[in-house]
Amino acid sequence: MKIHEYQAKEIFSRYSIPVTKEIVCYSTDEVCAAAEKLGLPVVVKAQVLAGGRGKAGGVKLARTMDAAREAADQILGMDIKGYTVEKVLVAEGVKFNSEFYVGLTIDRNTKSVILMASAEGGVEIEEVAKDNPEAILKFPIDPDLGMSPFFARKIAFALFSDFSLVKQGADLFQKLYKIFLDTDASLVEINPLVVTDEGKLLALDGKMNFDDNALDRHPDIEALNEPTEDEKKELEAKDSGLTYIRLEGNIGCMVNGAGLAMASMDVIKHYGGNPANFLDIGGSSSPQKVIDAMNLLLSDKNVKVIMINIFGGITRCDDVAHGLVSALDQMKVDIPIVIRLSGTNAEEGLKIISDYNLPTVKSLSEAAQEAIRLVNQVN
Amino acid sequence: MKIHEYQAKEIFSRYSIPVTKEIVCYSTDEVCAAAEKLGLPVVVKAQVLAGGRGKAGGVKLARTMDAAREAADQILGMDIKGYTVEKVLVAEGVKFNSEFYVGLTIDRNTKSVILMASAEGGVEIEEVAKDNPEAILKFPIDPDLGMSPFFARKIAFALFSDFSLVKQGADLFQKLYKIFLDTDASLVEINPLVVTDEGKLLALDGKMNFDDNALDRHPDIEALNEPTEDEKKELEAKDSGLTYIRLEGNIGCMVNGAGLAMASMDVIKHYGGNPANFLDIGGSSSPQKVIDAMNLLLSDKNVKVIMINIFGGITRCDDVAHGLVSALDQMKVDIPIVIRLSGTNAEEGLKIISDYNLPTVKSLSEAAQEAIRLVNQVN
Amino acid sequence: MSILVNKNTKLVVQGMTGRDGSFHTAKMKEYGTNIVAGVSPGKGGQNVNGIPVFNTVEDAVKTTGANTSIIFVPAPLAGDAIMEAGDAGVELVICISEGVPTLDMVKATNYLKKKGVKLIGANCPGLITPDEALVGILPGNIFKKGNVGLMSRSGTLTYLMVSLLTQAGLGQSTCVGIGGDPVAGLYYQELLQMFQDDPETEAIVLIGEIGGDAEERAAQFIKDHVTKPVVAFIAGQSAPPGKRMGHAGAIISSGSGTAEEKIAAFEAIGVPVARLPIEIPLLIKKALKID
Amino acid sequence: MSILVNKNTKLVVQGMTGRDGSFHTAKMKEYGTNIVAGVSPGKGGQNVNGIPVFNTVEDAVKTTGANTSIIFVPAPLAGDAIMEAGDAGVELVICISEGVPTLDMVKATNYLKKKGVKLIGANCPGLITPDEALVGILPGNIFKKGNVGLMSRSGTLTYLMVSLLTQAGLGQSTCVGIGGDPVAGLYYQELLQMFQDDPETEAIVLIGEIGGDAEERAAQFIKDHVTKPVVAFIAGQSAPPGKRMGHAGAIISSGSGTAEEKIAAFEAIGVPVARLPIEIPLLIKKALKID
Repeated sequence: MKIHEYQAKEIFSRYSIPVTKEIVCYSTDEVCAAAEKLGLPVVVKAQVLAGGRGKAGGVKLARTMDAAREAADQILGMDIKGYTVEKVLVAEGVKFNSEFYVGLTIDRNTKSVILMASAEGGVEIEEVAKDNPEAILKFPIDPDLGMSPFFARKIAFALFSDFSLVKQGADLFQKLYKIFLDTDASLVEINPLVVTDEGKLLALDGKMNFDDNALDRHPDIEALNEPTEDEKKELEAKDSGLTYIRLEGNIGCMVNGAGLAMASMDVIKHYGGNPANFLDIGGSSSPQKVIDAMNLLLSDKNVKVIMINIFGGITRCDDVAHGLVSALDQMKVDIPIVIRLSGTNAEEGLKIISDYNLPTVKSLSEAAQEAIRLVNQVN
Repeated sequence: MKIHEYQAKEIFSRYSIPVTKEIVCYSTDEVCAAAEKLGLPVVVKAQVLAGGRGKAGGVKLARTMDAAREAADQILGMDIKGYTVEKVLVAEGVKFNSEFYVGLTIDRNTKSVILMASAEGGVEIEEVAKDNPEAILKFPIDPDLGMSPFFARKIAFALFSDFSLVKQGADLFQKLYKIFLDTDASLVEINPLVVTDEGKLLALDGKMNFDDNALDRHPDIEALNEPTEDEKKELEAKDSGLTYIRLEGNIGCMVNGAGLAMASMDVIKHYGGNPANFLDIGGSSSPQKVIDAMNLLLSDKNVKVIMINIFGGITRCDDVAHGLVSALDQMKVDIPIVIRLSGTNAEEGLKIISDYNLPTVKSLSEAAQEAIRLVNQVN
Repeated sequence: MSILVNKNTKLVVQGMTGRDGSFHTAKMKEYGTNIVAGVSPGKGGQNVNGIPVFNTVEDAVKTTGANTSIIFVPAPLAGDAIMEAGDAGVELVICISEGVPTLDMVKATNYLKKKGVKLIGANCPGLITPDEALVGILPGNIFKKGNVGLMSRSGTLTYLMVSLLTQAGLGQSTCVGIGGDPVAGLYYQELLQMFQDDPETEAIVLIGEIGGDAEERAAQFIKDHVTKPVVAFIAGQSAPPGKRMGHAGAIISSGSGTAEEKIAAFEAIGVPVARLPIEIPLLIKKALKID
Repeated sequence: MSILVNKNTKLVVQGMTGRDGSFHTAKMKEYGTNIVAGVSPGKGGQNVNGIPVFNTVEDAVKTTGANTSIIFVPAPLAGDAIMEAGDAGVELVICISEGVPTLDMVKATNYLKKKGVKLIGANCPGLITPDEALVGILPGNIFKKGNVGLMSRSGTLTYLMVSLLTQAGLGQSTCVGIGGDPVAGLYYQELLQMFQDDPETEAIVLIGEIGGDAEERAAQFIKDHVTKPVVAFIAGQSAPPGKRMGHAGAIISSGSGTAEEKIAAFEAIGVPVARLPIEIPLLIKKALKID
């Protein structure tokens, strides 16, 4: 789960991490009032749950009230990677003389939280990682030791030369790690972390992502969630035990298991088709789940064919077949369906399907090819 | 540092540990009002920072208002191991069917916090430890793991047979460990922990001691301190860098180092004398410290002779001698002083002392024997 | 021979009396796995389908000598259950539970490492040594004893691969589902080393996914330490960036973790990568010079 | 030979620029201890009395190869300083700081144990191998090279004992002040084993105190593992119960930790216990059959 910059910085503030003075605004008038209150110059920043706001023109420095008004007009309502900008953050303009990157995330390899820091702040860290990997210092954190003072100091000495900054940095790293643990974060990032003209560290930007699996123990964090329409659909699907991600293609997929679902999409692509979604119906096979899944697929107007690929393991194919037949009895489906059942009780399942006068295919490759053929017929 | 039962139970309550309903009272009238409010029967318990209240008659069950009044009259003002009872705790009388002991403390051998539990609650745990050591279960707590749910459950299964009690117990142990860590405790104890007739665990008594070295980070705990007159003296001494404990004898001791101070007392005892105190003046040797130490010794009317035993290590004997001479210049000392200086710069120190016309002795044994001789002269 | 589980496996099932636990315990028992104990706090002393139930894993291990534990408890309790197994002295823990908070896994994997206990999962289908022991939720009937070792980050895709292998007459030594979570137990490297050291395993199938750099690291490890033939498949070749495909790991972050990169890493060291699942048995046969 | 510190000791001083640190650094250097580095955050790059100062222990160890660290930082920071030394890769840490919170020591001792690093203290005077290395705040001039190993929970009492030994012509192999805190590093058992294994040590003096059961455990250990003669002294024979005599450990709880019990434990296994400090050299001479 992601939250907005201003929300991340509110959390930072609660842990006494210095952030810019700033006000969230929903209209141009509010932006002007905020600029008045904070004093010029101000920075107007789109608050959307997508990266690359700067490049998309979603961040503007305003040195005059007119510029602030203009920035607000331009940014509010703008579309950034499919997200409409509904609010902006108006932040005091700060003079600074250097920019750093600090981020905490999970490191799969050391199986621990890792702190990444770089003197090349202000740019996207992925770009630094690609172009100049040595510029990123990485410190895996021993889970037993935590971010102890000496360890935080060690990192700070690696990043800063001025001792006052070392002390501020060590303090900051300890707080960031505490935030990470306290909130079950998956990412806590300050980019850029700047050194102001007064020699103080200040978080100019802030980013936090959270571990979805741990949200249940953080209702306060969960309450910050602002899903888009697509994400709402995904969340609804999740409530029904389905994992659904909408894509751009026209072949609706229903598969059990995430890996098999991805592989099914791959096979469709391989034969020149375009999957309309990722849909993992998981291990159970109740009729209701199949109905929910079918509804999801049919609610996407781009879907011209449905391809069902089930590998019965613990899931029995006859159960899925029963579910599918019940589903079809209860709903109107006016597009073709390609069905492939394999694994546990596949024969029984296939018989149920063919008794219902639906065609079946024998392999995943065949299913994909047939689905593509049917889509091409429709078009 | 110790706190009263009612204070420990207030802390327990903050962590949602069930304790008896109770009211602290400073007078008989308050006790009666409390009994009225809580409903009879009630238990009236002396609140003093000493163990063995029960044996001393400081805990009484009252089934009637008259009995409550009588108990209050008897207990308030009573002396328990040198502590005057100034307040009592009036607690609801609870029906219970079994008593347990639970305590957390530091274990020197495993270098960890250890949980001790016993089904033989309600009696002094030291007695159980002596008479029936197997009856005490001991669980050292891995500092990295902490009191994890499975570990707490393991302990609870060892102590309780009813699963409802296991669950309550596991929850309780986790909370007690959290209290221990959060407050830098040195002891957290519930004795007895009872199972009420309703099958609920309830802390009937509570005890907490704290790590003096960690009090600086717990001003809220430090604020609960209620030193006795003797302890105030000890605390004042500590503020001057001295460790002072008053005893019953008549030979005042001034020594540098705790071990040497104990050994000095031992030697006095060995030769038939009685030390009036333990006094460790530590490593420094400023005149002010020696003056403070002399003042402390002289403020005890029992002291008839002062024995000074200094082993100069890092401390230089000439520094101590200078300090002593300055001290004697500034204050009136009308009892004999026996001085033994040894170690670094002993010769120089002894010269300063003898120039001041004070006698010195060569060994600790000689010092002790001389002090005893002088005491006997006085008596 | 085989790796991790075999006829000597003595299994304790944590959460055996729950819905999933009881269902899969029956399946594993039916397959022939030697299940010696179940654990369910508060139900100690009971006997479920001939299997004694204990209150704690420690009791189960002390009484039955269990050396392996499989975990079916709800996700919020799974991290603690893993540590309980590690504390009780089993040698191998398999955690099936899905949705375990990542920081719980950081704590649990660190604890097990200190105890010298191996972990597979969480959020994995478990593992199987055909005809010896099924420890997980894999469908036993698709497996066949043989000499192909298999490791995978996904479940049903594994089943598909195994069926293809079995249909092609290629049996398996051990098949391990390592799970798709950000922090998990044994990973490609450790398993590659075990298969390399296992005399029965003659070829290895590695099924990877988009996201992270585990496959790239595996490729480096193969280059340095594995002499047996390895073939690979990467799921998510068609996945768009920035979308999580079910597994927490299956997400492409900008410019890394793509299928292309992973495929390139394997091919650079001579590990053939199947573009379609159906190609896997062909690549194995080619590697083993069969037909 | 000797134990723990010797001519090969390369010492780093944590908190070298503080009041105590600078004073004792001068004393140790004067004695001949090989001090290779000091650590004082923010003062890295300076040079104090010919000793280079570093910002972190890690820098100091990497640059100078220091293998032993002594700590003089304020008590609230000492636990962390111990872990910093352990993390940096020294083999032995001596913590002089007094008043370290017990839970900090629980964390620090646990961390050093995992790292395989030895710790002495906190709240101890340090140790000395006469004529080779003084690592602590002991007065170097009272020691004399020889073959008596000594360990003690107290400071100045140790000096008294050492003077008595030296006056009696009995030199010392190594003298260790283990400190009086509830949770400390190396304790009697570990040191007894080291002295037992040290060819230079021919007899051992153990100076104990009231409180706890460390002496009783030491007696058991001597019975089981030590063949060299041991003599003991217990301070606090006259101390009343329930009063803490300076050291956190020096408190008699009801019915245990008394001097009588400790003396009895030693005498039961044939370890003679001096009633007066002056008797210690006599007991050693008797044990070594000198005069």
